[in-house]
Amino acid sequence: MDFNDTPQEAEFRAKCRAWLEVNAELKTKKTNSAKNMNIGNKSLLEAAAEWQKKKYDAGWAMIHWPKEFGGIGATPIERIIWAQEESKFNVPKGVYEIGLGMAGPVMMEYATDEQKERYLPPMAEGKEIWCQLFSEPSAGSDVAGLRSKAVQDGENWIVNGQKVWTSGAHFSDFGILVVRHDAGLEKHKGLTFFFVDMKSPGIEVKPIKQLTGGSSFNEVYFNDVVIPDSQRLGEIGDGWKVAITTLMNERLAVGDADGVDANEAFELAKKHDKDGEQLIDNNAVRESIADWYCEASGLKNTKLRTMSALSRGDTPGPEASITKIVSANKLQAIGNFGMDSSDMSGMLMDEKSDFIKFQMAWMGAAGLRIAGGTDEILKNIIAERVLGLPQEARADKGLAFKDIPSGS
Amino acid sequence: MDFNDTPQEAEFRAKCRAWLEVNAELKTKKTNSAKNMNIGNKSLLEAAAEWQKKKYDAGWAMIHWPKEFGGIGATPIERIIWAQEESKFNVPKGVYEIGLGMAGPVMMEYATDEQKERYLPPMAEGKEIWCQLFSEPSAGSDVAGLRSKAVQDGENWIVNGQKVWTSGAHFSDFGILVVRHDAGLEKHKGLTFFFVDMKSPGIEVKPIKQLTGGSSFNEVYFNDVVIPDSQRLGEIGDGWKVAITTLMNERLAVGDADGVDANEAFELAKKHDKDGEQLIDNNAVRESIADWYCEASGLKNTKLRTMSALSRGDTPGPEASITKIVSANKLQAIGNFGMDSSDMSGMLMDEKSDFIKFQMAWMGAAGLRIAGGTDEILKNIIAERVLGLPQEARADKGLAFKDIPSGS
Amino acid sequence: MNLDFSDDQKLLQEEAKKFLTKEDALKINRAVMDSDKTYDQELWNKIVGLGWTGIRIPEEYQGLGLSHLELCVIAEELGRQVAPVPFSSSVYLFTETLIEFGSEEQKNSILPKLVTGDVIGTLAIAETNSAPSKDNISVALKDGKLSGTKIAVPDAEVATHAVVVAKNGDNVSLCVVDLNSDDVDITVQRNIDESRGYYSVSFNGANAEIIGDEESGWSNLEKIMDHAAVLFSFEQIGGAQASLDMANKYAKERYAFGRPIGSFQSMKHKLADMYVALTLAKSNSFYGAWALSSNAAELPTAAATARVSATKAFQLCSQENIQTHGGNGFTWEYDCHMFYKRSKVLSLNLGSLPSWREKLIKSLEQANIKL
Amino acid sequence: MNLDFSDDQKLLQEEAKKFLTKEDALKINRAVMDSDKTYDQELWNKIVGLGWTGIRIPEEYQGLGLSHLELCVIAEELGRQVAPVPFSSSVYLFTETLIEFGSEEQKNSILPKLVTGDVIGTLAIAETNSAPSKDNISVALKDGKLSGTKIAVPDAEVATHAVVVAKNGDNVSLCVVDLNSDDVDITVQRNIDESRGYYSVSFNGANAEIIGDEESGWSNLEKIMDHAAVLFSFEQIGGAQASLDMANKYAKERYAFGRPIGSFQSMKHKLADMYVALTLAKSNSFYGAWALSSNAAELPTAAATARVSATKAFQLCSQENIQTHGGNGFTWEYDCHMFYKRSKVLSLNLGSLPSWREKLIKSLEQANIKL
Repeated sequence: MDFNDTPQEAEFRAKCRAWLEVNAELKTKKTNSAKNMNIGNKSLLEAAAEWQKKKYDAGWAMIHWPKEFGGIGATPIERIIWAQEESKFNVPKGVYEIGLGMAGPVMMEYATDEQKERYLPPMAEGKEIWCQLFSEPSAGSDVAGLRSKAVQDGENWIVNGQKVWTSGAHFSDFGILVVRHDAGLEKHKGLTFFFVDMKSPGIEVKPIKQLTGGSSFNEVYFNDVVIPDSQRLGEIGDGWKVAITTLMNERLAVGDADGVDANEAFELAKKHDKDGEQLIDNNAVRESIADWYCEASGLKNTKLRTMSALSRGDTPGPEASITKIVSANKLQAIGNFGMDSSDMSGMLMDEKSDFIKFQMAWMGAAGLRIAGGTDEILKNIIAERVLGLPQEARADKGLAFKDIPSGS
Repeated sequence: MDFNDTPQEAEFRAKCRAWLEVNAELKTKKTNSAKNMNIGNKSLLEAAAEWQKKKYDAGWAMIHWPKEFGGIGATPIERIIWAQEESKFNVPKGVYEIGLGMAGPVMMEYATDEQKERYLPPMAEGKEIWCQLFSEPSAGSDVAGLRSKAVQDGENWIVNGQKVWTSGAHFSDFGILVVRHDAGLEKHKGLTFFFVDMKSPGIEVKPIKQLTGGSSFNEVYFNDVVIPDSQRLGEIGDGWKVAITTLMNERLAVGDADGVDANEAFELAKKHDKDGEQLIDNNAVRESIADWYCEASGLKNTKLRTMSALSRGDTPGPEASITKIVSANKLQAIGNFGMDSSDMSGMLMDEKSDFIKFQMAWMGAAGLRIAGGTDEILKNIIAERVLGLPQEARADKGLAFKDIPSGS
Repeated sequence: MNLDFSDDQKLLQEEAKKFLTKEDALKINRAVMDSDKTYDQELWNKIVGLGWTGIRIPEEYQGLGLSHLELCVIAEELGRQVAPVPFSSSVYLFTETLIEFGSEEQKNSILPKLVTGDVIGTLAIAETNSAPSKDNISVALKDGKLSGTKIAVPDAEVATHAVVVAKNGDNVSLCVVDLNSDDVDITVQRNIDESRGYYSVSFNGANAEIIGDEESGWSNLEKIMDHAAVLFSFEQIGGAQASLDMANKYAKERYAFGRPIGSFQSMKHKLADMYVALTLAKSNSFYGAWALSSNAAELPTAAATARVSATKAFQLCSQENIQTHGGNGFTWEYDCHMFYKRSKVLSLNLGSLPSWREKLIKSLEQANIKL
Repeated sequence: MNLDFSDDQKLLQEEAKKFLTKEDALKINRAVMDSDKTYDQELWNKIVGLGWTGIRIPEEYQGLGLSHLELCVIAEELGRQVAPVPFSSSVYLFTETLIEFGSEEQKNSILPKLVTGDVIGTLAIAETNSAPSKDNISVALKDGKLSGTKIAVPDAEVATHAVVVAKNGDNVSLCVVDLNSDDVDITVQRNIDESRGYYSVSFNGANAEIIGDEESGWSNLEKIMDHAAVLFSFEQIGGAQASLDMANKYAKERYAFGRPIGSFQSMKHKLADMYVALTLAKSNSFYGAWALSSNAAELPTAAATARVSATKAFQLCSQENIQTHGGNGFTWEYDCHMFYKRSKVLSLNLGSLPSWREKLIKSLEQANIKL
């Protein structure tokens, strides 16, 4: 066991680091990188585009892609090393991740050679932004229960319906989309996958106002939107097969909950007093922080074990599936702790106080426990795919989609 | 709102009290009433029989029964008042409760007049002890999945099979019994209910050794046991209907977990030090005790609300169903707390120490979370019967019992 | 034995529920959240018109002369519908202080105006982001003049008066201040619940009149906090019940995988856990109501017990109501967030959950109460 | 980057697993529980024969001269099969003390005998039912003679020697004592796990020899506890894994309501929770193993982190394994109770969960480590 890179890994890390040091600014304690997309926050879009282009020009944009699309064919462990190093620098985030992380792999696997040539380089360069259009008002945990319809019309498809929870739809150029082409088939068999120009007539994007008051997501309405059959990815009826890869990517990508963690709770407790006593001298606080620390450390070391497997060239185990369950619930608890720590004034949201990040955590965590797979769905996945427990009998099994009970 | 008895209630309470004071000894702090049945503990059996007879002779044995069987036709609130007063005295427990609480009501409802005359007075008097024979090795949470067979043979039935978790089987004179008379019918429809003489040839009783090392329960084997059809309770095929009343009685009867509670944790914390500090000065301990106290107080006041409803003559709500879930889990947590409190020596079982009751709690709680309905079954009951949530589709619905998947 | 409300009290509760449902208090609350307002004037006027602000005020001061029990059932209904009115500040905190500790003159001059709505009150305690204690009060009363700044004062903008906890020489005293005075500056403070208003209030030599024994300010405050804890706990169980009801309804109506999500065992057990927490809290709140209305010696313990379990129940129920609603639960459009935010504000308004657990244990240490 | 064991270490683990499975250690443990014995002599002899007691002992003392990592994988397998042998006392506690702090002479005279099994050791710390601390040690060492009583000493009956934590004037010192001496009385103490032996050990002027610097006894003990915490954590994750595996198997095989109980969502989520706790604990134990084997400055933090999460994981998994088994889980006949009891004994043997949470926070305060 050791925490050091192999010589090759160390060499690669040094290369990443060298380029980053020239082209970006190291994070400091005071740096607050702009993490969240805000509607119309043009400066973030511009900054992100600029950074993406810089990386692309130097070959760092999508290092695991083949050379012809702008990559360097990097190994999984090299991807991680790059990500680790990049994350130490203050660079814009939140614009390209979904497109590159989800649309990228699908296009790479299902698009024609001409389409790859046309779409992948601008995607990597940051010229064109992509979004993902899966969830619907009646299809959340049960994504395959989606109802948006595509009807074939010669060389085209006419799409009607509504998508929700689409990050970045309002500034995206393209989207990947799964819709139902035949409600007379079984649920998973009647789906087909496309990519679509987000500027197409009939597409309307509306922001969703969240519990927090902010709007990071959108509803996207499709009214007789025309999509050429050439933009179909996979065969007619293969939509679920194409989508499932993307969803697994999403569940991995959501990963760790951003925000306060055991360290921040510890810092607050050392700094803050309550009832005349330093919070850190309160055993109940000490016990909670100890437990959060163990969870955070457990997640970190689980990632290192996954990396170790990648480093050896092995396929990592399913351990990663636990990250979001643990971190989102921990975030909610720590948020609560921070607010309770300032007692009668714990509801006051002062941008300059130590407490605001705990309040944001408490609000955000309520959404994180749902986004990208609810606690309940993720536990089902662990139980069924990792532990091999039997699935429940499906109420929708063998039924045509239109005959599945929907309560409406 | 008030905690006082109505004048009638107060008068009845005084009557109970007066008789008890003459005939029994008030509990003191040091009294440890013999609560658990032990195999061959003759003195408990004798003491219990003596006390039961005393109560019977004075009309206190089964006060809610009609006069003809030894009762006084008491109201529900009078029953509670009697039980409250009796519980303040040091009297033997653990021998008659199941028979009187479960066999009694069934016999009262389903037996013939002659049978009632024959069996109920000796049951109330304590001359004959009754037990309950429902659970089977393959039928625990799913009691109706039981497999013991009864085959009709003229005026008799021949019973074969095995029952488990039968308290007091080894000293009981009679038992109530549900068995399957037709495995070709649906699960709930093929059951029939009997009472049986426990001294019948072919009945064999074996104690079950528990996690604790003790044996409060038995396995009961039936080998060609003959039961006269006249001992059938209810129609052939009505076994489930008869059993379900009894089961609900059991779930109410199990009720509160005996053993250490918030008070005992509080006393230990005030008395004990750890790391040189009084445990009660540790905020983590204070917070835990506060939460346990709130749970215990919540259960107590829930009972008082139920009593208030009874006192008004109303039917109480379903609140009682929560008692066992909350108290068994609390018991396990408090047991753990007590053992952790003595740190490196927390495993030592010294009968004279303050810790032994916490160790017994920790062991016993593991069983209490299962006995009389697991946590999981009880939560289902709350969800379905109290909150009205829909049942799951039953995998065994509409199937003949013999065709239900059983994994074997 | 009767740990329940009387038929008259239940009737009052039923009427309150009907009134608030007819007014659609939840919708009014949403409108307040979407505006710059922190309460709804019209709903408040109607509540005053119904006499609710005078429930506990004796008839000689033009109140209804009823007991705390009537206040409890009203509180539960206000909590159920997240009503955006300064009721808790004015009635549970300010009016209770006046009734308990006001001089005859103070009662005469203020109580009738609380009934008519001409006076709305609040209570100003906190000054820092630590839990208030005898030792960290620095707002000072000297020669009848008050100076210093309070923070997180609820409803200070709509309130005409405040009871202020002040340092008075070596003592901590309670005093009443007219908030409309020129010597008082009130600034809104952003908070997590857009339908509630919290303010910093600066006193620049404002006139203040001591209420109650000037040496017993802190212990009088503690008594008021015990009263308020019971009343708040009813608002909290009302909110918890509403959250559970919402989750229950949604779990029955929302389908996934071809069946109502409420038929999935994890949802059943989630809702059962909510029901258990709520039932314990409700029973403890009933006990608190009894202790409050009968002025029992157990009040400090009963109040803290009600408070701790009601805080836990409302936080759990409102949080898991969001989770039950999935993505919809995280939107502004669904009502779930109103309960989530209100649950936290109600829990902090009187001091945090850890603070009340501590009060509970202290009361047990002092009273030697057994279950 | 390699937070994993080497192929050789994994091979050793595989062999240990095969050996203990072939011996049927779990069945041997049951036999010990059903008897008056507190360990199994034959299994212990075979373990000694395999050289496991000498894994960490340098070759110059006839040991295998391997690292802590080899000990970790053995510990995991012993935990998985609840092996009834004095391995933890003799190897993780006694041998570690000798290796870390023994003089050349002490090493020469004792280490080779630990390899051959002629010496079996243990560690005697506790004297009261409070957590041991520098200040509550009263067993006294004076002029090379030891007097006083230790309690809850594991494996004292089979052990030939003990390291004893003793008051030595103003210092706390560690010393080695021959337990077969006439001046030592050993009395069995009943404990919750019938397959483990705990004893009170009275010293009546027994000869004792100081080990390590006589002024550093307490800090040396703390170092040994950190070592042992990592090794115990591997026993604990082994036991947790076995408990989860049992529950998983039963949930697939046991039918109720016409379907395997493992198809019910509440069972799935219960097992998923166990898996999550175990995975976190396992990863933290790997981290602890790295810190131990590389003698890293982070050891106190890494050891406490491994210990806290492994204790929680084993307690949860063994407890919910019983619950998964329903009534059967509460019987003596099923194996569940062996893991439940062992989980608690392993957690208490080195000091309770609250004590280790406290050690973790203290280490964070001292080291200023960040995640």
